[in-house]
Amino acid sequence: MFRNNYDNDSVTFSPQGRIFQVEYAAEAVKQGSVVVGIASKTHAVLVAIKRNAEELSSYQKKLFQIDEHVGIAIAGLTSDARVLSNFMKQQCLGHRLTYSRNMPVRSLVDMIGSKAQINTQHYGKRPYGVGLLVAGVDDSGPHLFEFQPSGMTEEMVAFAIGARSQMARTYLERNLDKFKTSSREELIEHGLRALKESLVQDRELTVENTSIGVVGYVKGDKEGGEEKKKKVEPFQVFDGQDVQRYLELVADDKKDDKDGSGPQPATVADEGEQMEVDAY
Amino acid sequence: MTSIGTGYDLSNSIFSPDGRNFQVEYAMKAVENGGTSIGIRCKDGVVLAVEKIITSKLLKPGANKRIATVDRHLGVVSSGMLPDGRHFVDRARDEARSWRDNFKTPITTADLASRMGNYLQAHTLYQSVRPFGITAIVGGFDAQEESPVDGEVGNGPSCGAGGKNPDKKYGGPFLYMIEPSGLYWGYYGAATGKGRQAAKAELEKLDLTGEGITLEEAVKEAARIIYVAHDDSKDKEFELEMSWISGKDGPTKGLHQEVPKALREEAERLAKKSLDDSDDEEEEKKDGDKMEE
Amino acid sequence: MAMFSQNPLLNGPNYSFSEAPKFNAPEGAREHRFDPYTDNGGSTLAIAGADFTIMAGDTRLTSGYSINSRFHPKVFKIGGTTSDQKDATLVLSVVGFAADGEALKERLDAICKMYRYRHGKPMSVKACAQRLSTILYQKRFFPYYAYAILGGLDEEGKGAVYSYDPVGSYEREQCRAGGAAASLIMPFLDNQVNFKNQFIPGSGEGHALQERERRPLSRQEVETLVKDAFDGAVERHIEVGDGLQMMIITKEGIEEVVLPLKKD
Amino acid sequence: MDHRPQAWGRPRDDVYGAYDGSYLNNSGPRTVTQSPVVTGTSVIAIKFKDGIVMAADNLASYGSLARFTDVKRLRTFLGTTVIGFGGDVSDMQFLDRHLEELAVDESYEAEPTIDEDDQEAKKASQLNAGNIYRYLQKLMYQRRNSFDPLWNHILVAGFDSASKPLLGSVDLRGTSFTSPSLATGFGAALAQPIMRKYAATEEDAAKLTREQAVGVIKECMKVLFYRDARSLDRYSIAIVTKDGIELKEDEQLEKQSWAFAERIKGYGTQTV
Repeated sequence: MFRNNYDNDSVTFSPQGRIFQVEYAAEAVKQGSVVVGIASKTHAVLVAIKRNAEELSSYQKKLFQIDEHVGIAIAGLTSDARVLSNFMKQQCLGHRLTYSRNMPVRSLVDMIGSKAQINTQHYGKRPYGVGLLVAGVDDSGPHLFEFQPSGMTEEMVAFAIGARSQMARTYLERNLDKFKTSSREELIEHGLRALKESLVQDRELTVENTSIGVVGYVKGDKEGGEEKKKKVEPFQVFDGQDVQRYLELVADDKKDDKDGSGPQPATVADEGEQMEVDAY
Repeated sequence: MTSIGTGYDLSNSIFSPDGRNFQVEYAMKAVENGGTSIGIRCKDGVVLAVEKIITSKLLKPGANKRIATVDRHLGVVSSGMLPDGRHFVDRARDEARSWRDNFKTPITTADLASRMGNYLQAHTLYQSVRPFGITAIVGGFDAQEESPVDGEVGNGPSCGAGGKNPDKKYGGPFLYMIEPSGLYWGYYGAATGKGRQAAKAELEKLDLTGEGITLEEAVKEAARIIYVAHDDSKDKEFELEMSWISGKDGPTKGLHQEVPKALREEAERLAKKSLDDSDDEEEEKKDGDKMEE
Repeated sequence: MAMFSQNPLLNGPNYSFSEAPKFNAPEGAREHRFDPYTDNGGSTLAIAGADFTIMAGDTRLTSGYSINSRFHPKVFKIGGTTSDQKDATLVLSVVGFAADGEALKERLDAICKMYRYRHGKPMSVKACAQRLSTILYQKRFFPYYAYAILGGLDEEGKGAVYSYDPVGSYEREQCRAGGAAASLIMPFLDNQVNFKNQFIPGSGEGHALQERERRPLSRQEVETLVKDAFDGAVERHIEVGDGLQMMIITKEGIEEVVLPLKKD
Repeated sequence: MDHRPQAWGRPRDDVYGAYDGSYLNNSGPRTVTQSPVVTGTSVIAIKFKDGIVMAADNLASYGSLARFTDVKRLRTFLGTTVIGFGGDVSDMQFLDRHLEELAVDESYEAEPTIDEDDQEAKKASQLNAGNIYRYLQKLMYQRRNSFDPLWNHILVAGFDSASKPLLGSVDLRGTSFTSPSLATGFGAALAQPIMRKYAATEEDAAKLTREQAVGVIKECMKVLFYRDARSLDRYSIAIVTKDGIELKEDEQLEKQSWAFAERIKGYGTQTV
């Protein structure tokens, strides 16, 4: 087989100007189970499929709170995600302590972007093997960002990463126009529907394997009279029985899928159940 | 390619027998795959523009800026690997800040270009790093008037930092382009990325060195050039992002700012119109005077 | 040699600057040392009840004879999930040097928040009390000049008050007053909360006198005691006044009340 | 006499003593500011219904010497916040430089937000007076913790995250507090009682008109000029409202009356 000489480290360009190690790291993201994020004018939600290593084992954690106004969803190497998440937590805490405000989500994401980029330019380092969806609110509103191992960070209206996430993205693209004005519940519903698209056949969303994270603004608190400031609904993760009522929203099966999700995708190459991926 | 298989292209800072550093050349390949960026230096300011290929419909429109502010009067745009571009900007901001710390005055465009040229060059010297996969265009407007140093105290001569010749003109618009090798030149019109050939051809048609064009004209030209350089057969849709810098008495008051929405839309409208017109012409002529690639 | 000098005083015995008294000679010491501390006055008070705790403090901030601010709270909710402290279960009061007090509050709050994040439950008063002592003692040689009182409900739901000195010595108490008017309020509390020097009338003479039976006070009684204590302190201490801030901790949550005090 | 060329033009050791180079000595403990050198006196400020008025005179004193008479002690931040400095002038310049850096950082984030032309949202995402007040408190407290204080007493005026007027004070020890009216230095004793007559509480301050507030501040500046020996009759005044900042840096105290001076007895050459 042709031996690729240019893929041994992240400091070597291929003749085409590519860096294979970074591209391989991006593959690790696709090994993780799918996560979906959507942002509206008032909220940002993350939904995720949790895997369990075997029937009787517990389910992996996919959503993490960073600070009261930010949460992340991960796909890829959990341990790399933990490093990033701890870093983000520190940054948010420091920012709140010095400025007494929510750290702007974009600055936060830029920081991990820069951190990840360094790993792609120095010998002896490797790129992070994890992709993130970062959802948060700050003084300028709700935001959703995607973070890639290359250090690329982009603000999205909605996005999905992880195994078979293309199907979810297709769903999101089809419903793109609706998100901006969606309510909190509608946003979660869209998220779950997108998630459903990515499921392998015969798999269902259950209270065991579904996680939902929400952050946003609460409708005007009238306590302070002419209180103009929007109040933040802190990032919160719902698991287990707490997701039941949301699952019921999308339990209506295919028949009610009025947008016509098109032909059900055939089973695609499996989700690559590697132990180290998305597992503790 | 001749370089492949020779073994001289497998790591940075290695010369081939004919004196080339292949890794730097490969880095330039990464640049050539990126969206087109251009910069125009006109008589009263600088315009930067970039073609942002929309890689996904799910991207939030207008949210992901590619032109960055480095100091109040300095802007940077780059083509190539986006994360490397961010690194470049971070470093440039550090340089601008430390210059302010040391000299109590904003860094000039030339000095920033020099510092950043050195930084990129340093990344071609060692096997432990790789060159930057970007070519960056740095635009700035160096202040022409004296600025107070440190909120001057006292009734001393109001001559600012001093050391300036009253007859000489200082400051003005400047434009530089820095390549992965660390090489940089000053430009009147600079272009890099995918559509650089077409963009360069268009830039050369403008009168930038003589009488010069106005900032507003430059904005419109920049938009048109990005539209011309865009290859709709290969690429999907794109978003145009533009920024400008004028002097103290110009529209941006010496600051690097995004081109206002209204002006950008007007420039885009004119760009599209001129494209349509030239398409019509081409159909008439039939023989088509295509840009040599 | 001194003939070159224009100064007539220098004629005669030569006056050499090298022998001149040095600026930093002991007797000429004029070094202006920075004092990192100041006392911002004010008073705090905490009383534990059977199933509640009341923490209180005045809201005046002074330096010397000046009133800096008439509303500067000294009593803080601690360790809620979010910065608005909506679900907090603990209350900290600090008095002394205000900047240190605030720094201490923020340290403890951050620690409680991390604890909640890691363990998924709020810190108990007992654990938090121990932790606060450690924080204070860690700065034993550059102390937080703040008298802290921590209040909450213990594992059995009883009111708990922990009081501290600036370097971390602490104990759990039924009640405690801190700050400028502590010496005015404390004896009053001894008498009114712990019924010190209260005897059953006619129970005897001298040693035969029987102490009045101690019983837990109701929330109403305690609130009245707090108000009376501060009204008294305001009357007799110039650094106390302007507003009375009270936090009432019950199993339902924390209730905050601000009442006016004399502003003179 | 020492005829060596290196001694030319130097004060003679035998007359003036050997040169004391001890200040160049860099062994021994590092020394930091132990006292302020060139100083500015009071800064005063009062809230009114749509904002805050702040003022400080233009004098920087070197001890009792009126050293610099056109020093601007009110500085603006991002066109939304006014910061007034009392105390050491070089530390003020340090802080001003520091805030300038912070403002440049803010100019990086020119990102539009939810709607591309939602300027309100962009403004909201920039550092406001509340954030700056907090930031300065942290900075001053950190410096006092390292026994290297910035010898200033600072007033911050602007709007907080809830868009309410904010007036805060931070001193060299990091003590910070807010109040409807504030004054540093002598102002705390001379101006604060006058200001409190008009704005004892937040409610009172919310009833003051802009003209009334400016009037009170001018009155206070006059009293300070009468009674504070380290003050000047040229001053700067800033008015912060939601619409921005109006900063005038070369005002002259008007309608001074020194008639009262004649009634002061027991000083100088006066004999009766």
